Amino acid sequence: MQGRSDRIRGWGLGIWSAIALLYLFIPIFIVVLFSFNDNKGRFNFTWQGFTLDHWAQPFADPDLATALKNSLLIAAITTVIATALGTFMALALVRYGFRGRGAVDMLVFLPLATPEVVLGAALLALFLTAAVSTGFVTIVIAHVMFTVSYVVVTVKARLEGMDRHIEEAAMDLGATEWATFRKVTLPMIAPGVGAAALLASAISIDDYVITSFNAGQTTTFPLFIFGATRQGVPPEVNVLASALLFAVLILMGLNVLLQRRLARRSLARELVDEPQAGALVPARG
Amino acid sequence: MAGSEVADADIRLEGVTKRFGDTLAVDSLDLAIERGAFYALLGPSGCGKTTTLRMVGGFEEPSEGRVFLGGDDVTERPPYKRDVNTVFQSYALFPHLSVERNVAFGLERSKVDREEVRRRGAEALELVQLGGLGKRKPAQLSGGQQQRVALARALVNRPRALLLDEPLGALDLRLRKQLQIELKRIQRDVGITFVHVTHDQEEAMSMADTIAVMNEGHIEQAGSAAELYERPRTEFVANFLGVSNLIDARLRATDGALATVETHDGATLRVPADRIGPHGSDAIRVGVRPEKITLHPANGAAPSDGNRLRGTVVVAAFLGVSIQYVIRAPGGEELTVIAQNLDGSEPESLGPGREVDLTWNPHHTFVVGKEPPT
Amino acid sequence: MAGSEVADADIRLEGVTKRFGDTLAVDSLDLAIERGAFYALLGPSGCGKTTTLRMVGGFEEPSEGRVFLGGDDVTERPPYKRDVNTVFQSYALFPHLSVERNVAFGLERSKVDREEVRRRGAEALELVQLGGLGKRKPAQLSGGQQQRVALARALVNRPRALLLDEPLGALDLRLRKQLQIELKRIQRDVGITFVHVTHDQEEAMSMADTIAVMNEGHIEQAGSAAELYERPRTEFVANFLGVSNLIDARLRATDGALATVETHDGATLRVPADRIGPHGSDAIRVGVRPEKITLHPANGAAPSDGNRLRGTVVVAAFLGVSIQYVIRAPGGEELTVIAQNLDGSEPESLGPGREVDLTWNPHHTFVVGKEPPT
Amino acid sequence: GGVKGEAQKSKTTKVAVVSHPKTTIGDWTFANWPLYIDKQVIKDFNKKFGGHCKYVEEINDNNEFFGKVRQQLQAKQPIGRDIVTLTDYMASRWVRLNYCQPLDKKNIPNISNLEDNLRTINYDPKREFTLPWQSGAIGLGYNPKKTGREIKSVKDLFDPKFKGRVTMLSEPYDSANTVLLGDGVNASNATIDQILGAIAKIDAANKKGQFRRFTGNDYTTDLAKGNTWIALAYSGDLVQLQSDNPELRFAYPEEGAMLFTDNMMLPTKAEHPYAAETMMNYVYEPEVAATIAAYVNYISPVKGIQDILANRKGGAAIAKNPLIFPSAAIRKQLHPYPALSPKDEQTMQQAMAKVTGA
Amino acid sequence: MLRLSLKRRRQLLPWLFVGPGLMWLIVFFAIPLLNQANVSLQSGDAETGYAFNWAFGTYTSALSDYQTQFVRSLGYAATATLLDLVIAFPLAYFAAFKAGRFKNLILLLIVLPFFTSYVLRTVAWQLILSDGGWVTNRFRDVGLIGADGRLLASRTAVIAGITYNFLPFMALPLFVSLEKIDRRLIEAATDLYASRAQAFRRVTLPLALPGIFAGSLLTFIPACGDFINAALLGTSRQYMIGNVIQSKFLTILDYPTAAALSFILMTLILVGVLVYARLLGTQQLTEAAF
Ligand SMILES: Nc1ncnc2c1ncn2[C@@H]1O[C@H](COP(=O)(O)OP(=O)(O)OP(=O)(O)O)[C@@H](O)[C@H]1O
Ligand SMILES: Nc1ncnc2c1ncn2[C@@H]1O[C@H](COP(=O)(O)OP(=O)(O)OP(=O)(O)O)[C@@H](O)[C@H]1O
Ligand SMILES: [Mg+2]
Ligand SMILES: [Mg+2]
Repeated sequence: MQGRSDRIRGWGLGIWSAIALLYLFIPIFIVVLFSFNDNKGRFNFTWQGFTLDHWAQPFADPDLATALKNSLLIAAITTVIATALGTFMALALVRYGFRGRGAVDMLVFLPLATPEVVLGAALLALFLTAAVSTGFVTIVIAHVMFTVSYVVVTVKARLEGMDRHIEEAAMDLGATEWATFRKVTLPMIAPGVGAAALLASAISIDDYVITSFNAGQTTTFPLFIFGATRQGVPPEVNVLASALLFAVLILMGLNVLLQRRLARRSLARELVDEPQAGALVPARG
Repeated sequence: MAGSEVADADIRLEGVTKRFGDTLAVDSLDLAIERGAFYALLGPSGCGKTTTLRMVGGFEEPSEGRVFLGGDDVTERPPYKRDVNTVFQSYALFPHLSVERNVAFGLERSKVDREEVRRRGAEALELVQLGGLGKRKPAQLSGGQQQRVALARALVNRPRALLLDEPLGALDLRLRKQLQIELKRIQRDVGITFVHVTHDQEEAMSMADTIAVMNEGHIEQAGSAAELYERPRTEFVANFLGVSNLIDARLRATDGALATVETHDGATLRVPADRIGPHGSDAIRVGVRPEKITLHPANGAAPSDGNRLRGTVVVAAFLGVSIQYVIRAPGGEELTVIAQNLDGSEPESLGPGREVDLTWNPHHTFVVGKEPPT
Repeated sequence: MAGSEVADADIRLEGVTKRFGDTLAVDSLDLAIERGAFYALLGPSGCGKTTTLRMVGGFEEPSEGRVFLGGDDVTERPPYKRDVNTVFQSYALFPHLSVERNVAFGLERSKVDREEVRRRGAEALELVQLGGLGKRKPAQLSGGQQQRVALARALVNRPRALLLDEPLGALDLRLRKQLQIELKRIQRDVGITFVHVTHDQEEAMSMADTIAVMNEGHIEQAGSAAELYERPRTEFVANFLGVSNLIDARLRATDGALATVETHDGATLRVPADRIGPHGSDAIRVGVRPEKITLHPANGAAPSDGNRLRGTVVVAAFLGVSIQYVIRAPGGEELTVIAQNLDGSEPESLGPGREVDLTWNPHHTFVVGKEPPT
Repeated sequence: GGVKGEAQKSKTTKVAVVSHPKTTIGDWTFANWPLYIDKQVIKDFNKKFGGHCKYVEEINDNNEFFGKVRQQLQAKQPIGRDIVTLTDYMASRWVRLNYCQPLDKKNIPNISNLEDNLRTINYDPKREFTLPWQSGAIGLGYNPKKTGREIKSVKDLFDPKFKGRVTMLSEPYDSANTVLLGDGVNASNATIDQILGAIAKIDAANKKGQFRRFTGNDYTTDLAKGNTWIALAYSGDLVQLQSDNPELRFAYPEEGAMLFTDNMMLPTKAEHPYAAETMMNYVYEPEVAATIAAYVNYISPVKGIQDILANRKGGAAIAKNPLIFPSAAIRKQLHPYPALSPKDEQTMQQAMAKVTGA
Repeated sequence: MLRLSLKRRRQLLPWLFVGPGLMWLIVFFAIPLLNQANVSLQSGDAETGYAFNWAFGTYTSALSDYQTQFVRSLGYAATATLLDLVIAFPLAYFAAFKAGRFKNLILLLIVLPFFTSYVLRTVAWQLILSDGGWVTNRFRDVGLIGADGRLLASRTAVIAGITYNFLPFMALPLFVSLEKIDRRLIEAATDLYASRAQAFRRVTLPLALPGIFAGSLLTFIPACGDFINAALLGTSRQYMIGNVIQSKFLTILDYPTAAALSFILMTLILVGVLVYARLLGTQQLTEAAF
């Protein structure tokens, strides 16, 4: 039953959504656009003309290359550690009713409810007190600390939707606890773990605040950009940021295609994983 | 209580109790199941059936008591060290593995060689008539097919016993009936002990050799379907297994094989004397199954050598295969009578409002102790 | 097809068709439901029952055809402008509102004054026997209680008709039976038209005044339970409603009230001649319900004035209230026979493997057209 | 071990007997500000002297960097950097707190190329601990198209016509002292009270909305985009900005300008003093210094590079640029920071923080 | 491990699983916070260091000196949260109920901006909002700002930046909670004579509350502590408490004040969250949020 007023309302909603999405994308257009700017000096904020030069040599500035490499490496290490720690925590929190679970839950929740300046400052204060020199390692420590909660939350959601009889069935069929985890639990929560890993790496790659406190001599991509804002952000930054964006876009597109194929092949709708919307909560600065 | 006299018990529970916090889920239960039996645990929701089964499977540890499998005390063993397998109500198939790999899972764990895994897996799928579907993922199967995969996955390990927790509970009526027959066939073919948990009495009766009726964590009565149906020993069993017409009564006299009881509204009925046995003489209720009763128009020709009660028809409902009457007795009870639908419609003389006589053979009368109303 | 002859139809569908893309969910369906009737739409999954109901409720717009409520064409009206209410299969209770507020929802929308909302809400809850639970949230109720809240929430508005979409589908057997009785009682008490969608034939038979059997978007046959059960007109109805024994046959002769047919394996059976009617003379199947058949040990004393077939017992299963036999006929069909459990066990003479005679009254024979196997 | 011991002793006796004997260069670390060197210099150095120089652009702010390493310095631990480059007032603090060690001048013969006016400085009169890296003037960057006139005076920063179009530096050493110069006070000898007065003046103007923002060196974007018309600015930045925005200009205020110098220092316990001193010596070679100056566009402390640049391909413009090579007259008008006591410095910082809101 | 009884093993296993992650959180989250508590009570100066001496005065002076920034932070964060709610709700509603097969595409588009750097996006806003830019000129044309008014370096820019940067944090939880709503509930409401608007107000909105709550938290909390937007899009007159903490900590090296400010901020946020939860009637804090 669609009345006329309903249709008008539907249109209004659609237009509002389109505007909201546009709002989200305006800066992205700018970022991408200025990766093609043929700027003359060190600054890149006046449109001077089109060039592909920067795309040809995205790593012209070795420091930018180092910064990006650091970011990727830190993200990779962070993701592995945080995903491992977080997955096991989620497992215990969902699967076992143990004493102190409430407290652990709270400790997982608190970092999410604490502004990053506070996290970063507190951690740095600790490093200063303990006379630990900050750098690559401390960045990883910090990143793991505040991504692990996101991992726990994401994996927990997945686990809670999983029938625990399936794990019992595995044990019943002769699988030890470890074999059960490896052969059954892990493959089943894999989409959740994957989403959590994606989330952790996205947050890690994009983090400025906490990193700025704990970076020491190490420069990451966001730190480089922030530093560069004082001197003029080189167009290579735009190139790399745009490239990252396109890579993600392509990966997601492939994923969607793959899922379509799977969906078409399977008779049942269940195979198409529900969009892990909760898991896509983006990174914060 | 329940058949603990069985000598070569394959599965034995001794004084098993399970508490969850304050809840007493299973209450010092004894149980023995013969090798090769089809054993049904029947009881209402929450009576502890699943908990009992899970203790046999090793998923819960008894708070007290011991569990034996084939004579060995397995109380402390984890599930993967017990040679029983469970078919879960939700099937618990591994969604990421193909049907084949699901079925092979147990064998792979016990290091059976690759070729044999393949062979036995195929055999098991054949057994449950899923020969061609090995490559599919569980999500691509219908409920009934999933159920059969779960069965094959358990059977392929040739366990000492198969534990089935309401394996048909999630299926619709039609499919349920079909799989009941199939399950029974498979059990006969493979000869493995089946312990089947259900709250559907018809299912238990049509499948099991022995039925144990559970209530509030203990077993009320165990025996064959006919035994339980024809001679329930407690009010709970009488009501849980089929429909019973129960009337308060007290013992008047015993002569020979038959005893005479007087109902609370003064009618006299006769019951086999040996069925009075364990109950006192005062607080008893006599019962009769609805299909054992024959209805006659009041004051018409009714056989004189049986129990007889007078009543008024309240409802006559057409159920297809049978017609169900509800009769109000003078004492206020509503008695149910079921007559086979032999003629396509109920006779006018037995329509609502009519006075009728109910008669039945005294041998079909049973006796249960009176229980305080819950 | 279905009862379009009803004059003062309360709900009327005329040539209603509904397509979803390529799927033809409902196929030019005509339907008329009398005021105050308990009308059941019965059919297998996917036959279009829900879609039909949703078009009456206003949640879907027909692709073609018109919907009338009490004579008014409501085809274009949104749900909130139709005075029918729906009880959804999943109950669709508002989880954030208390039971009371759920029930009051409809009245509040139609600006009934506060005091009356309270009074009528309380009344409705009383009616479904949930007097004390008004303050609870839906999540704190059992499935059966939720179902009753959904009912109260719809009833309280005193709609022209109540549309119930498998309202008992999610409940277990015991609760389902109990609520069937309750629903029937409530319908009698309030006198509102009920349109009840179900795929459970027993449920339809025990509750409805009129049953419409749907298949693939159209109505196969509509009528009272007894009519449909005793004289199904299509093979689909014969099989969907209860168990039928069907045998291929061809017409031989008609003399008077009875016609003679010859089964494909040569036996001769008689059927009421008027039932041959619409079907051709060749491709027919004759049928008989399992409870209409009486079993006799082979060559024993069997009445001679009826239909008779010979067969071998394959299975004899104790079902409590009855005993079910499966008999293999010479032509290869497996015929089902149900005998009331009058004696507590099946007679030895009818055990598996025995030869038996099956007899029944020719008047219980029905005829359906032969359908190509699906 | 011996080396460090001597360094320690030299401190206590206040006699600069330092010896950092020649060693291999090895892997060592140079901490500097971003975009403050032509990286080719590092490559050439590595090629010429061997070893590997880890060049980190980690100093974005003197205080921030100090906060990062203070704990270790206090505990007399090595901080993992062999050269750090810090601005005068911070360099002064390091000298005062013994956080850096004397340089072995024998390893830095090129020190003779140091411009005369930088040979002595109040906190390190004999340049025992510090060696200038680059200097810069704090002056007026502006867009004449917007202002409509030439900007010459510090007072122009306070011209109500430019309300909301002016950015002010948030570092009080830079901003308060420039304001003092504008008021005719010799900022190099300013007292804390005078400075607080200048801060009060800034505060008053800020409250009226005169200043668009307080900035570090991030005023450039606004100036280039035309968001602001006048900025209190660093000379080197303007040279850079002009390449994209040729209309921008830099003026040394007629009342005089503050001169800051960033100084190379050898942190105490630095593990590669010889490498560090070799580098210091290297960048004092006029050819090398010319390369650096051409890249960073600040005022080089090394003598004789103007001619080198004038003869280099593409260097002529640079050699003529008064922002990089101020005339002698202008040089006279450039004032170093005042020497403040730690307490006064904190008072000043806190007063300014109140104004800037952070 | 094998010889442990079933029961013992079941007690031990969870701690084995939780252990490493828990240790990480304790050592690098809980202990630093405790350490901050200690630092906040120290006094001294940047050059010579700080020592613990129960300096509660730091708290009072921090509160009185930076009251403006606290109020501003909460105000900006609350405004941005509200704006995000207004912008994101229709978007999430559209994605959940109307988008059909474009649902996943819209979700993707909501998330995508987050794969370019946060700082870079904010820098892009600097360009977009610059004084001579198209946007500013249009605002001038329409008369929303005066002839020599500006967008950049103003409160508007900072709030817009925060709103922009945290929009997906609002949109995604909203989407999740809206999508969870059983459509039959809305049908049931219309069946019970509720018009579309009434069905929305009485059924959809209340059922989306957990999403509104979660989205608000995910937006409000980081927004409160944010300093990048104020630093890049604002002036010192828009500085938020995050800027103060950052500069106290990194530039002025006044650790005790920074620590005290951190704690005051956390307290304010916690109180705010509790009050908000109360207002929305959400019982399970952590559960509702995630
Ligand atoms: N893990 C548990 N924690 C607390 N109580 C439990 C747990 N498992 C079962 N119970 C309680 O123990 C009792 C028996 O439960 P059980 O699952 O064995 O019943 P059941 O007979 O299988 O019922 P159903 O037919 O509903 O499955 C119930 O009261 C149940 O609430
Ligand atoms: N919204 C829809 N879009 C596409 N196809 C639909 C839609 N709703 C129903 N159908 C199709 O229409 C046909 C009839 O569906 P309907 O839901 O009416 O069946 P039903 O008789 O209620 O079945 P069930 O007993 O399973 O509820 C089915 O083939 C179904 O797949
Ligand atoms: Mg159970
Ligand atoms: Mg349906």
